[in-house]
Amino acid sequence: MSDETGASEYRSGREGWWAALLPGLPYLLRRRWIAGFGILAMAAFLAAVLVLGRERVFATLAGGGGDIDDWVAFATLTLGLGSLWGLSFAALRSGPGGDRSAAWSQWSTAAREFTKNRLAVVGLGALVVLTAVTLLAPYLAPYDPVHIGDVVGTRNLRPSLDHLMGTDKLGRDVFSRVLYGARISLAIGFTAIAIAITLGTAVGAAAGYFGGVVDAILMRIVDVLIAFPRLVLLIVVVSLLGHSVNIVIIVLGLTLWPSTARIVRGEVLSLREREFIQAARALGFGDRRIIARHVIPNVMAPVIVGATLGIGNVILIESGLSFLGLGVPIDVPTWGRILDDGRAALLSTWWVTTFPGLAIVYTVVAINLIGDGLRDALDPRLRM
Amino acid sequence: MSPPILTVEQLRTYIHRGEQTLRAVDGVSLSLHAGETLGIVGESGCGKSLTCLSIMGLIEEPVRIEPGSSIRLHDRELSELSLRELETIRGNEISMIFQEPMTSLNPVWTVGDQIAEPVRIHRRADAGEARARAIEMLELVGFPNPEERVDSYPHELSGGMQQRAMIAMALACEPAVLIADEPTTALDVTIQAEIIDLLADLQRRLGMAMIFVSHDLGVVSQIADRVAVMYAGQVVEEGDVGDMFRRPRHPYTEGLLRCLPRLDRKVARLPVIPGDVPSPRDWPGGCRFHPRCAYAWERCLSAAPALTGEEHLSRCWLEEEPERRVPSRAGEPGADS
Amino acid sequence: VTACIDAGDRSRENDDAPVPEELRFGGTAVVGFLAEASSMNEFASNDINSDELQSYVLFTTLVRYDEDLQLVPYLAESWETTSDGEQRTLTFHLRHAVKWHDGAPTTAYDVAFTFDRIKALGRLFPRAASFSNYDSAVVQDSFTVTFFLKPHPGFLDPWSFTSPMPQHILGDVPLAELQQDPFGSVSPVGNGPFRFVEHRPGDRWVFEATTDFPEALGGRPYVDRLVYRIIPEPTTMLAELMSGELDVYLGVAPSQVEQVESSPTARVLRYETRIYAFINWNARRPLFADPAVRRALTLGIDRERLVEAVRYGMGEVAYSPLPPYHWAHNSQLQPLPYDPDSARALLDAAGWVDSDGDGVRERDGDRASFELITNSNPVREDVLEIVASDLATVGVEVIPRVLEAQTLGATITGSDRDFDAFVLGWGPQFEQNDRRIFGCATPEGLFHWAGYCNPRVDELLDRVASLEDRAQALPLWFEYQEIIQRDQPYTFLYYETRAIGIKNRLRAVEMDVRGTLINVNDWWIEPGSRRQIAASRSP
Amino acid sequence: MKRNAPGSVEPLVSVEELTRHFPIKKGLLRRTTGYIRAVDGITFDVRHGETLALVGESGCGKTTVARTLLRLLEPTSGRIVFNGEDVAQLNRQQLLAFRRRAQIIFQDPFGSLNPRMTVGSVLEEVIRVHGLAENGGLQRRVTELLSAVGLDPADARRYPHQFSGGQRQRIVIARALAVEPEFIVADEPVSALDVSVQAQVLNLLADLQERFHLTYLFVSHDLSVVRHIADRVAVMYLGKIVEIGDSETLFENPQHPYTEALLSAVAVVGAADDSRPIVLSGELPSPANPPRGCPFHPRCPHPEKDEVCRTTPPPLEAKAGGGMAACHKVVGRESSGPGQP
Amino acid sequence: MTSYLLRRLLYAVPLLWGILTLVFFIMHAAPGDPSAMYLLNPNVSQEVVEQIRSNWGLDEPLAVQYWSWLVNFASGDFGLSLAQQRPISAILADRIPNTLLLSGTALVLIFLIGIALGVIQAVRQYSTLDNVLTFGALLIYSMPTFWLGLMLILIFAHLSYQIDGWPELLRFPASGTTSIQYDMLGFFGKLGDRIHHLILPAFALGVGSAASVARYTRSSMLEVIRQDYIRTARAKGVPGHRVIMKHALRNAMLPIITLLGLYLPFLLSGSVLVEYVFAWPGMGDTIIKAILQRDYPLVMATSFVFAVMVVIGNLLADVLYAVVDPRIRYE
Ligand SMILES: Nc1ncnc2c1ncn2[C@@H]1O[C@H](COP(=O)(O)OP(=O)(O)OP(=O)(O)O)[C@@H](O)[C@H]1O
Ligand SMILES: Nc1ncnc2c1ncn2[C@@H]1O[C@H](COP(=O)(O)OP(=O)(O)OP(=O)(O)O)[C@@H](O)[C@H]1O
Ligand SMILES: [Mg+2]
Ligand SMILES: [Mg+2]
Repeated sequence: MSDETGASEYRSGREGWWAALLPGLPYLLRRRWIAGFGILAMAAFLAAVLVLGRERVFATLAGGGGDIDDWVAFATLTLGLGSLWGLSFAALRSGPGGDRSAAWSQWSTAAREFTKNRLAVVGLGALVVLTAVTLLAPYLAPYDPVHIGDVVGTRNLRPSLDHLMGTDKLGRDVFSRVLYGARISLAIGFTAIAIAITLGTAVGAAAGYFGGVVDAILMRIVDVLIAFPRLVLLIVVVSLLGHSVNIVIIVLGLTLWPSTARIVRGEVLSLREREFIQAARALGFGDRRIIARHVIPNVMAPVIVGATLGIGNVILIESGLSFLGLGVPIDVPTWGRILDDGRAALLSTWWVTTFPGLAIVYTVVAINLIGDGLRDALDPRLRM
Repeated sequence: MSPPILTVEQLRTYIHRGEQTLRAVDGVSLSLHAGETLGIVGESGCGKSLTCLSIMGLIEEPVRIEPGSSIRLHDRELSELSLRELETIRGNEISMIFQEPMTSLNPVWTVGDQIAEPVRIHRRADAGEARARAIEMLELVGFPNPEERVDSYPHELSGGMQQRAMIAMALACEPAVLIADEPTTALDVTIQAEIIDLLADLQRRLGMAMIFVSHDLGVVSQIADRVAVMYAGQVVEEGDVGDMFRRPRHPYTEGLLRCLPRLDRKVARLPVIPGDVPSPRDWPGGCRFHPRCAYAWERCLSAAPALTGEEHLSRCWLEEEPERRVPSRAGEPGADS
Repeated sequence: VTACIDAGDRSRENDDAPVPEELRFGGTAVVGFLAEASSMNEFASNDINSDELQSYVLFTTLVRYDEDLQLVPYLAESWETTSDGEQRTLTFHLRHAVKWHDGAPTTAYDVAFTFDRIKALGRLFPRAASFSNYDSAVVQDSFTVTFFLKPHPGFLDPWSFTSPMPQHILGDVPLAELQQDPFGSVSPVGNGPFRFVEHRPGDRWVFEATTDFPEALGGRPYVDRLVYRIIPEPTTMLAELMSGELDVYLGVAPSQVEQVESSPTARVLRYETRIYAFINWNARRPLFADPAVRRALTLGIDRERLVEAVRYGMGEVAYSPLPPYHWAHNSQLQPLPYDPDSARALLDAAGWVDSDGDGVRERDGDRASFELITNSNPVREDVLEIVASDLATVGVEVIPRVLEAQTLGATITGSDRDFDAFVLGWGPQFEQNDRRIFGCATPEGLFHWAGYCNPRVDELLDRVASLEDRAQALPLWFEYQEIIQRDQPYTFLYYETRAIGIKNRLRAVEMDVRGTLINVNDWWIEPGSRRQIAASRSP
Repeated sequence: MKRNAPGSVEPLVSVEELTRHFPIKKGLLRRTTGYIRAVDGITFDVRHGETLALVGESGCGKTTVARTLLRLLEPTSGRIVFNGEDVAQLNRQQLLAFRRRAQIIFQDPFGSLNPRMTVGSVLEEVIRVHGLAENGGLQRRVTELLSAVGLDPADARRYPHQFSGGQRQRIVIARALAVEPEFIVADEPVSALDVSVQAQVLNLLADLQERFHLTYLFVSHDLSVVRHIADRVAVMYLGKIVEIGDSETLFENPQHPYTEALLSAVAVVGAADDSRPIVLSGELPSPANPPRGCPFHPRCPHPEKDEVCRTTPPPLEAKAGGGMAACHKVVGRESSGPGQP
Repeated sequence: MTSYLLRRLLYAVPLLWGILTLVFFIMHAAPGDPSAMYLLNPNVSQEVVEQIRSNWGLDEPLAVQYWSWLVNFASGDFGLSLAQQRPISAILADRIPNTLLLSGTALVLIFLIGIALGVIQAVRQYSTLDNVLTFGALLIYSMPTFWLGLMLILIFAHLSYQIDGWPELLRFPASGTTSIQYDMLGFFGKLGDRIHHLILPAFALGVGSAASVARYTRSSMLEVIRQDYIRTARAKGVPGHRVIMKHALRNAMLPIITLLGLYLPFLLSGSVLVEYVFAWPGMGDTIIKAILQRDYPLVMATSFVFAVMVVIGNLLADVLYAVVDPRIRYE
């Protein structure tokens, strides 16, 4: 299982420590082009943010902002640059693809498989960029995303250099809003899916493993929930509990788990007959141990793939909810919200609706590319 | 002896996976004469199936037949034919049956349709003729009431019957060569006996040549006229069946024969071939069998022997230095690990 | 496939050369609205769209308001009243020539039938309150009907929106099934300028001109067909207007107005409505109990800018519960100005000070922070955001929250009144009854959201409720408005002006505070640009 | 290393009239309309220290017997007595103790190991769950086990997919040994292995038996393997035992026509050319619908097959040739005479 | 098979009951009740609201309301829409055909286009065409349906009329099922008119799913191509295209058919937004309005229709499965 053989010529650290000063250079010297250029580009991007946004960075340091958002951004910036350099130094020290411990081999095989899929790597890159941009929003956003100024003079401006994506009907900069919106939209996507897969995996594993009555009851619940009009639930819960990001997350999480449960159950059913599970039972292991240690780790691959694809789905659903007026609070700029703001005037101020829509498409595409890549990388049939 | 129908020379079929090249079949030469059955034996992963598939031209990226290989059917060089031309030969002049009858039959078509298909393609028969031929073939392979069974789906048949249907399909166009890749491995012993019986019988009646692949030396010894033993992508020994099993020349064949538990006598402890079957990822250097060979000496580590001999060939330095046929390791044969 | 011809449509300069009357007949006018008109059954419908179609298209009302908001005869040729102090009679003389569309004449029996059913339905009739002072009806002859009622101001008003229903069709329907009769949606028969052709629920109502509609009531409409289409999405609606599928787009969103105006083939018509938008402060809450604080909040909101921002100027800053069209509207009052400094001063004086420097005032441990709610409606959502941003500058924190309409309704009318403040629009009837909102007699009343109570206001409102003489009532109304101005139970935001988009080929469209279809009889389409197929049907 | 099974001693496992049916559900209400009689009333003993082999064709119920013995499947009826205890009656605690004494090895060395756990952690987990070693002793025990099955202790850090089939089967054996059992059910442990490796594993099993005084129930369909390893052999057909006896006797002198056919069908290298296998006609009947009478009668090549075979199921009884068989046509031990078919 | 179908239908009864019961209680847990639609109407007085409440039985204990609903529902009486004052059966009769027309068209498009593209991609795996199609499908799949709908309107129903040289064929109406002059058209005119109105919404509704069907088909096809029986077919000398069309496609269809069952209800709910955007008078609009107006009986009925669609969808998938796969024979 040697690593890319082409790199082995550079095995010993021929180049000096200085090579790591330029982040990514050690990788480039080892002909690991994607990693090298990726790191280089990220570093360049962060450096540019540092230089262009220096005033706000100083403000953060001076404690003027004091906002947690600012600190998150600052941490992202420093940790980001730090880790990129760290990676480069590490690469320098270890030589190319230094032998990883055996415990890693599972994941590194998957990782290698994943990096072979170019589109998936592009998707991952796109998501990394998006995440970085999201976290750095306070330094990148040229305007305050929620502040309403002198509306009349500043509203509905076409995209221009001042306002890359124009302004909306209340004169807010769409670009800044889209940047900040990414945070909420992504947070909703990730958290809702986290809830859904936790619940879905637990239920699916229990149903599949225990079978019989447990299975029958749990699966009937799943059937009901899948055939249940989600809209009814959303409207009722949002009305009962009010619009808030947390509510939307919880409701989405709670409505999305049944499909995960079904997938997991199916996997567990076939897993249950696998001989290592039988062996675990013969060895007297308790059910909880078998489920936790032997069943669930082995169904994670499809769950992870499903979860990845699900994140995109959640982002889409959230935007649909906002469209129906059931989304997050109005003062929270999510993509769905921003998009909805421009809806009535779509034919004239097309930019307000179009750009957040494109942001959604960008993100969902990236996530799906990753999901497809993961599917291939984690599929044991494709591995020897 | 008349010229062989099928000649394989220096067949090398490699698998290109990223930067790796797996030399799964690495210089196999075989020849098959009319009416003859050539047995190929070898353990899992030694390249038996790939050899067969290469002959059929059924390999696909990332598996490739390397230049310099030659597969000749009568006088035609198969490895140079276009896909279109190959298609007219497959199932027509040369047919193949596979190990798993269950997965090798298309589950959504009736066996009749599947048997009739090569007839329709190669003989341009109409539906009625093809069906009649299918029934005829089913009868030939020993189906009870073939008129009815022609309309069954594969899952409605037992494993033995499925394999019979596969055979019927392969023989529908009366090919000159039949390649049977472990046709009985997935079957029970009693059924296996039936199928072998059937194949031997059909071969006699139809006069075709057959390559019979198996990892079971017993089975091969029953049906084959000549046997080629494969190890690590190469033929290591080839010869007449009786001769080979009575007097194996290659240490691998010898080891194989000795380590089989026997029905007719009981030994306290089985002699073993130490170590594991190597993987094509990294064949051992020198003689590929040397790490497991009881006789191996320096020469075996450094240089690869060639397949030598007249009627009975062997790929071993012992052919040149027969005096070394003395176990070199203490306690051999019989050591465990 | 598109049948409309926009080519010859050369906007308004043609107005100088009027098209001769006889050429105005023909064509199909398509009106688009965002919501469905639920029913043509007077007894069942309660939405404004159904009302308008009933009053101006399919049926005829006894009386109508004219441009000056004076009641004028319509189906009733004339009326007279008598009064003996306790009891009043009202006698209508109906026109003779008005026929139901199935040929039967419209008679006094129909009027009495309608009235009887309304009374019989009692509280099941959505507008039961309008007839609460009416006692009974007696048919004098086929075309004369007399009502007995208690004297009250605006006693004729109910007849301006209640159209008689055909007795010969609905007479046999049991009361319990009256509201669900297929008449409402499937087979209405009217007596108005248009007859019913088709209803595809959720999609369209189709009417065609009544050719023998009496001249006295306006005569045959110019257009042959009137189609009322339902298109819930504003963008879709606008696209349909621009492409010519629609002739009228009712309820153009403020942000769309400019685009319609800039179109060479369409124009915008703005008209005043009865609706005002306001913020209701829940005076039961400590923050809003003090009128000075409410005043400060009003002063802290830049309502001029608000109107400009959310309504693109379509509206006027409001200050009184009686909109400007109302005869008793007190135009001597001035809206409170935008004056954040005074607002801050008032808040300071009321004890609300920002002592911990977080930008939000507090008093006795309460923060000057509240939830401002509204229903999901793009314009009102904007209002929330602007109010929040304005009040932030005077040290009051506003948490905007949007509820779905029914939830909002349930929240603000619920007995525990669990809310801080909300933004809503309210469209009072011509006969205004503000006791429901500001009177303290019924604090648990449905509309008594504000929790406002002022004995003087009660007194004033009670008096005007029984005074028939406007001259006597006027000073009382004025005083009422002054008190409201001072106490600010609501912060009035604006009187709403609405816009409709009209294709230039459709002429003579008028709308005002009375509604959108008031002169639908007179609409006509330029002869050259009618939808082709319909054109062949002109007389 | 042939030991004569001490017949007098109390058997380690004794199985009485064991039956396991799988319901077939059909119809509108998913009523159970029939049963697959996977195991249909079988009785046998496994004696201390012996290897009893269970042979038979695919689907005859071997695996079901194996799993039921270890209570991985509940028996439909019948009794399994292990060391005097009824296995079906064990409570949780006793079951855990039972599992320390009886273990199972499966056929597929790929499927028997959790692909996500290193070999070391597989073994550690077993030892920990059963509290068989303290923290310090844990590593030592793992090393011991690995060397016992002929693996390098350094392999503990590797994952199953990094091993060959034979090595994996060794790991599986080590895992079973970890609880120090006295009884091991081996369900076709070598069927998936290459012949050259099969011999290694068979030798290993034999060595371990000697070293740890193990008792084996060895399931296989390969008669040569069975011949090599078993002290006694039970032949199953359609959920029933049709013949059971000492390995030697059974192979030299099979009593039941099915055993005979089975033996003749084995392809042996260098067998005489005239030793044609007895080709059975007809197909293996389904265990859902076994034939009436003798389950083997539709395929039976016995020349004297008659009405009795078709109607009356033959009992498993001692036969003159030694061992016990279920056949009407083979003469029983009491009625003397050679009685060879 | 019949018995199987019957059993499935029997099984559906408790499922539907479960769903509806859940809907019932969840709906009643929501703030407001049907009378709430009068709460913000200045024309309506308090007394009216109270009267209506008692008239509609809303002041009774929940259990009583539930029981009476259940009894009526079980006897096939959907009741009356409170908001529209019309029999619910009539409302459904108006709306369901429109929705079925839209969803059905979308479904057909989804499967025709999706499968065709998927097969092409699988056959040309890793070619430029495959990559372009894969990426394009992903792009479309990643668009929010309603956003796509709005964009389609912006381009094909708005800009198309503003731009002079735009081909007439690519101008579409933005809303509705038929034109104003529909009644006056001849048969083909009517047909054309309907198709013309159907194109944009069906496209908006279906194209995303078509993209995902294409993805599934592609991977299913690639999986099937690896199977032994495909090798068998090629060993018989079956030409390449015939291997794909005859041997691979039908097997590859099996997982796709399960999607069919999943898409039916999905389309139904997906159509909520699309119907709204394109003013398509179908179930979607009715469901939303009913929920928003707390029109309990109508919510129950629409949920019922929805759940029945799920059941039918699954059943349809199972039946088709059996049709395509002879191994599956339901008892
Ligand atoms: N399509 C393929 N892609 C990658 N590797 C392959 C492919 N086909 C065969 N191999 C590898 O090539 C080697 C030889 O395979 P082959 O199938 O010829 O072995 P075999 O002798 O037939 O073994 P068996 O007895 O298991 O059938 C094996 O290691 C196998 O894993
Ligand atoms: N869980 C189950 N449900 C239903 N039927 C089963 C189940 N397990 C086994 N069977 C059936 O019981 C019969 C006996 O199966 P078993 O696995 O015991 O056979 P076997 O002798 O081990 O076969 P093999 O040699 O193929 O492993 C078979 O017909 C099988 O189909
Ligand atoms: Mg093979
Ligand atoms: Mg088994």
